[in-house]
Amino acid sequence: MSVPPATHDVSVNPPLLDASGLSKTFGIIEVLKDISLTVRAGEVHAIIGENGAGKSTLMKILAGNHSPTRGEMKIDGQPVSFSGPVDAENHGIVLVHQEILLAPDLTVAQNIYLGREIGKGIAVDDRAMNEGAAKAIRDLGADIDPNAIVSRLSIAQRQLVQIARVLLVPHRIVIFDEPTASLTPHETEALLKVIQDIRAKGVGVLYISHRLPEVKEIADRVTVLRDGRLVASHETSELQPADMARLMVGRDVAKLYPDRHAMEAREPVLQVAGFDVPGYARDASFTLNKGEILGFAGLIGAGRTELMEGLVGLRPAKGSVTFRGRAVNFTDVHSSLKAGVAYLSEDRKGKGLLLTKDLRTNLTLASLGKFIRGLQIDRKREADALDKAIQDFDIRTGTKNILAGQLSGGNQQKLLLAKMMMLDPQVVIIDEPTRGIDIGNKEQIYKFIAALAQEGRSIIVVSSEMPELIGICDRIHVMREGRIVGEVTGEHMNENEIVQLATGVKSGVGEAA
Amino acid sequence: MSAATTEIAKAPKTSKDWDMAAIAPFVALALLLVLGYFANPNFVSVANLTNVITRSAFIAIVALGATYVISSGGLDLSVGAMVAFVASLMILFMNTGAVADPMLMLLTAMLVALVLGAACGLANGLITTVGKIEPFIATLGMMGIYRGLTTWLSQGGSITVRDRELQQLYRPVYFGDVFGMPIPIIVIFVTAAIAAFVLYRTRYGRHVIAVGSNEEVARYSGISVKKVRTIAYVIQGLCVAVAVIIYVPRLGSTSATTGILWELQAITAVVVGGTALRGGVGRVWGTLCGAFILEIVGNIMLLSNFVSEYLIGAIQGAIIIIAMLVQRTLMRK
Amino acid sequence: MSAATTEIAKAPKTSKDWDMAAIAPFVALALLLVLGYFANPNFVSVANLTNVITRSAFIAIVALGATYVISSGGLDLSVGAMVAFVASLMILFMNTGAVADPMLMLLTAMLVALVLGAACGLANGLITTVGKIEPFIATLGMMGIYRGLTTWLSQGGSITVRDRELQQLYRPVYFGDVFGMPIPIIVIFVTAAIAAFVLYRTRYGRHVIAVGSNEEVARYSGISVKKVRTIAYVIQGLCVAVAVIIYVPRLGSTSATTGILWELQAITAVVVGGTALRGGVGRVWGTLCGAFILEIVGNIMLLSNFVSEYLIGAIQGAIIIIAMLVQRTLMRK
Amino acid sequence: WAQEEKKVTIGVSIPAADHGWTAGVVFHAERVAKLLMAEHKGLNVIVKTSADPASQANAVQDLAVQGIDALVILPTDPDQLVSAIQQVKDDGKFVALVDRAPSVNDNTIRDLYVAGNNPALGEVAGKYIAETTPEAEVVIIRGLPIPIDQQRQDGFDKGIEGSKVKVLDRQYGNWSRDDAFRVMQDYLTKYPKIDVVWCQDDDMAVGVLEAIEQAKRTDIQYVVGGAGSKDMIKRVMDGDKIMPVDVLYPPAMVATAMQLTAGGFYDQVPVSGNYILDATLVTKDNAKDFYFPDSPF
Ligand SMILES: Nc1ncnc2c1ncn2[C@@H]1O[C@H](COP(=O)(O)OP(=O)(O)OP(=O)(O)O)[C@@H](O)[C@H]1O
Ligand SMILES: Nc1ncnc2c1ncn2[C@@H]1O[C@H](COP(=O)(O)OP(=O)(O)OP(=O)(O)O)[C@@H](O)[C@H]1O
Ligand SMILES: [Mg+2]
Ligand SMILES: [Mg+2]
Repeated sequence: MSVPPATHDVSVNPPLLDASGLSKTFGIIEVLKDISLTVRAGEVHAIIGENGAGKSTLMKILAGNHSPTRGEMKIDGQPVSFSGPVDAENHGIVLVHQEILLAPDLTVAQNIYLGREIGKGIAVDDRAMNEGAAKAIRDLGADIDPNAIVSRLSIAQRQLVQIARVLLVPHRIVIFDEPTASLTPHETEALLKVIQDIRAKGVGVLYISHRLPEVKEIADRVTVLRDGRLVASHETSELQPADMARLMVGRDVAKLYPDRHAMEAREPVLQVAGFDVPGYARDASFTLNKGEILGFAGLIGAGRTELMEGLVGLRPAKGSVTFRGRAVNFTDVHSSLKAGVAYLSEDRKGKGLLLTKDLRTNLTLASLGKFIRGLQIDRKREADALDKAIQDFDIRTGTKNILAGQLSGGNQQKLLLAKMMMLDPQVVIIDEPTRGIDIGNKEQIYKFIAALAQEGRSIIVVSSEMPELIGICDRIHVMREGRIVGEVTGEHMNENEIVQLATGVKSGVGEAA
Repeated sequence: MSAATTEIAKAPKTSKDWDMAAIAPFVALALLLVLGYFANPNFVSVANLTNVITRSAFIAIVALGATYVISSGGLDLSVGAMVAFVASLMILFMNTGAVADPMLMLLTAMLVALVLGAACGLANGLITTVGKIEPFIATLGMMGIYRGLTTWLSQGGSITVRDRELQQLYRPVYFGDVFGMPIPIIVIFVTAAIAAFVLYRTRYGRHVIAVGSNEEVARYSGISVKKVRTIAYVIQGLCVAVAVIIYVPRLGSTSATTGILWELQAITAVVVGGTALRGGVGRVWGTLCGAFILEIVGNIMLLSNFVSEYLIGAIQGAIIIIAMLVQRTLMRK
Repeated sequence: MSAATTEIAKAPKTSKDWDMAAIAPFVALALLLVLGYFANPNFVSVANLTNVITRSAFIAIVALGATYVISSGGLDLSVGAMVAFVASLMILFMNTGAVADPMLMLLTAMLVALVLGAACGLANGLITTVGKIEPFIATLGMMGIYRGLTTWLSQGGSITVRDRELQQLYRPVYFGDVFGMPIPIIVIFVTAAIAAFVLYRTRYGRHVIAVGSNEEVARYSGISVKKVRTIAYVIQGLCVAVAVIIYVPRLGSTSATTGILWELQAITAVVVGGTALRGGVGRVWGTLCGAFILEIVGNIMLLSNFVSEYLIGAIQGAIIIIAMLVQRTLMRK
Repeated sequence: WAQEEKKVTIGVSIPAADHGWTAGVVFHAERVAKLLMAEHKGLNVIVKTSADPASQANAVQDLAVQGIDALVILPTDPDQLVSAIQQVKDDGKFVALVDRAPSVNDNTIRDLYVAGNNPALGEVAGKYIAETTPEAEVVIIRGLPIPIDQQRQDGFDKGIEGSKVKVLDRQYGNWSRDDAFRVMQDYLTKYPKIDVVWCQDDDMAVGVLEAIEQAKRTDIQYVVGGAGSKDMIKRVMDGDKIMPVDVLYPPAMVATAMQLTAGGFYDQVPVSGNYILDATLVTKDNAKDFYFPDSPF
């Protein structure tokens, strides 16, 4: 990638923030244990760790969202304790949250200036704010209408708005909690440039990401958390991504992508022809074979999500769909699930899991029919199913009696996977399977996907991460502006080919292959 | 989506909190019983307590239905008017004398009430789900319709069971008892037990909670949100019908003013019982407790002679607010 | 060649949707005016329309306040009772004769009403925000309290302005006009203009929408959610006071039944006007439109000869539902 | 002397003060309760108000629990309270029924019946209008859709029977000043000529008069109210053209029933049977007999 590595030595710069002995307990669970950490001016300090390692919790403490159970923080050598996020902001510490925190009914500009509106007399100066917002977004290399209502934006766009909002606050330390999880390479690159710019101004940056090459590229220093403990902290130059992965997971992650057996006969399971999702996708045609993993690549807004949602009956759509030799028309999810086609949403929190309910309720929600004995739900069997799912999918949690929303992101994804697999579907459509997921978990999820294919199920993976598509898929369809513009297979399966198709530089190549 | 992500922050930190929320209404009830004793020792007499619980039957049973509607994320403001409407039609049916045998007539009339209740509930449900109108407004409109139709049926007057014999046969359904236990109390507890079973132990009940806590997640899990909500309204209608079935024998007559404000009382009972108005949580036994609390507050006020009758409404309002404050305080612990 | 360029193309679809939601109530109003003309040509006479708009003043002004409360994510069921309470106290104050000069007395009394309204709003606000009670229940309780106190103040009867001279001086505030424009209509539009300015153009208004849209986000943005909501209730209280100020000169008296069910009418006006009950959207002019629609529906019904007086309530309910359906259909286009 | 020692509890159940007339009822019940208790040392009078039939049924039960010897009840809706009253009666208590009678109104349900005369209230008004302005075009504002309102309407129709009085319209004003104002405004829009308004209640007359005054209409000759509120009686007394008469329906009837009931216990005069108070037509001549400036109504 194009961002140059840091050339100057920042380790001699004065520390802006000095945290020592930070611990945090929720109820009886100790999430952070004795963490000490320094952020220097002009330094990009990456924090990596598995899902649930406590990265976000640590960042929330530094930004005043949580108060630590133990430990202390110093800014410029002066001890501080924050009464809340606004207090931290006044000290110059700002946080880009992992979750999207925007008011859905307000416009982009209104959100960006929320709580610090520009005034003109007693009125607000919307013109000035629109201009400011447009500039802030342009600075991120994006193009979003400042007058657009946030609820109408895609997740990626919201993420950019959120970053723009935070960067407008006067800051000395900026914390990014997985800012790139839902961004495409293009946008990621623009963001990394912005980070280089702000660090050049002497701002300290704390950076969390599961994308280790990105970390290698941008960070001066890498700190690794595991199970709430700080296990290592090194100059980035001393580490390769593979070392980082090892430190995170505590074992070697030599091979991220599982081996795939070559497919024998091509037996079509799902045939889609001339499929339209009005407003999002036009004239989509493709075939999914038994035991195959089919990838869908494309830029954000290419309409992949909508195409899949249309296919399973979540959106109004029309076209011909043949499933296992029979023409089907899924008008609602119930019918597609029953037929054996399951869709896992990219929006885990909003559409995948009931965050305020426990794991058991979530696990069996889509497949309650299997747990009915007589008139009622057999809770014993539900509990057994949960035990089994925790085992099979390696869902890591201190206790089984927590709410789904209290699981870390990766574990939520595994729970969602487990929930849908309870239905024993023949076709599984997974949208962004590893968004925001650590490398260890990724490896496991890829293994599950491969195993599913091995069992003879057919998988569609929609992803914005090209390496993962290339790593696990047999074939990849590329979408652009609502259309399937090409297919890549075999030796054509490389990033260059996909990017060219996705951006329209090249069209139709490999379709015959 | 951002609404959902932030929800977690509000969620209880531990399961202990939930338990407190469940217990709080019962604590409030206990406190009220003590208060009642001091206001007037007659209060704790079996006769009085039986009276009070018996007459809380209407609100309690209607509120059981409201628990379903509310925990599925809906609201029904039409129930009071629906009581008047269904009761009027039931009496009119009895007055037709369509069935000769009184006993059979009574049973048929009850069936008619149940069918009517379910139909009214269905209408409410379809308007909010298929018509996609905010439940508050949709059911407010239906309230106007049911009440207007009742006024029209009664031609501005009241509708009374004409057949004395039938009325005498029917009376025990409200005034009678089984082994000393008044029938309405039995009906309350049987209805509540069924409601609790369906909500807590069946697939449909699980779906109600899922739809109420996050509609999208429910939809993506293959649950038909519209169907689940509509059925919740039908259940509400059936509960209204059950309330009507024990209401009619009590006064033997209805008018356009029957059941006025019962919707607000039912919703209050549900909320005082610990069910959140935003949906996703349903507490059947809490609702019962809430209904008892409401009735007992009125009863204490009547039995004690301290309060000017002009102020009863004010004190009642104050007690509800205090009860909710107590509940919140307990939950924060 | 950025990813964002493809998204822009779809953006316009977005703003159109919103415009329809804003326009829908006005379309409904226009349809109603046409309907009214066919029901009775007198309907469109200036005299009749002036009458109708003038008497919609109370609900319209109360509903403007409700727009704030609702778009900040709250609800206030106590406004009807609050009208009765504030009006009663205002008249009682006028009857004390504390100020000798009638004109000065009148102005002082108006000030008293505004202070009382604000105080009642503050009480509601604090109970829901600091007391953390669901607004539905908290304000239902307050409704009981305000109405109970009014009944007590009036000893069940009515409270009337005793000083004839004062009453005569005050009358024009309801019955008078400026260049042919009735004063209540002027008050409606001035209040609405202020309400629109504050909601759309000031920092506070922005915060109201943010709080209603997502409380958590507002909090992270350094907005005091409690303060914003409490102030919304105070604004509601002030609007109630303004309504009282033009209500009292009309009949010069109040009773415990003054303003009954106004809260439901105000909320209906707000929702018919396009404001969502879940909060985060506020449409000041839509609310006004909603209030006019409600009053006009009643007016048409009285002027036409088709509807039995028994059925008026039913038709009114049906029209509200149909209006909402029309609105939904328009918005989906 | 010995009789004065006798401990007696009288329960009085009346509607809540929801408009002027019921406020008058509450006022008189309270007033006489105090009077009677001062008069008889052993007497305890408990007055309870209720907003609707269901809660009044509850109130009656609650009074029974407190151990009453007699019940004086003015039911919100008699048919709906028959059962509750019957229970008290069946327990052998003395029952005095006031104002509103159920369809079955005999000794099986009550000992004493004191009532105004709802049909007569309508009839007197109707007769007056038929005699004074035989060809009048009348608009009517009704109360709430409950039976007593229906009785008054029927009485009115009987009163104008045979005359050329024409009823243009009847709409509900819910015994509320504000609603009556609204209905009257619309009547004025709808009918270019109205001779007489009958609104059967003095509370509603307040709203009607304001609406007429605002419209500056001169075609309306007069308004007939009802019940006899002090303000309207005063107008009649003062010879106000627009309010020439009022029809009496005194809220004090509850006081009469209470006094009769107490009398039964202490004066040993057997009381039972029907006491129907006339729906007297109040005119300028007799108005001062019915003017009580202290009443809230
Ligand atoms: N409010 C809470 N109550 C209880 N436990 C919590 C709470 N918030 C977080 N946790 C737990 O704390 C642990 C750390 O969570 P955190 O969100 O900090 O992880 P993370 O390192 O950011 O993971 P990810 O990479 O998935 O974002 C997890 O086990 C999580 O379940
Ligand atoms: N609720 C909505 N209303 C209107 N437009 C929407 C809505 N949700 C998403 N969009 C728009 O639809 C387009 C496609 O959405 P989306 O980003 O989900 O596509 P995608 O190809 O699945 O990309 P990715 O999943 O990588 O984000 C985007 O332009 C987005 O802004
Ligand atoms: Mg995290
Ligand atoms: Mg997508």
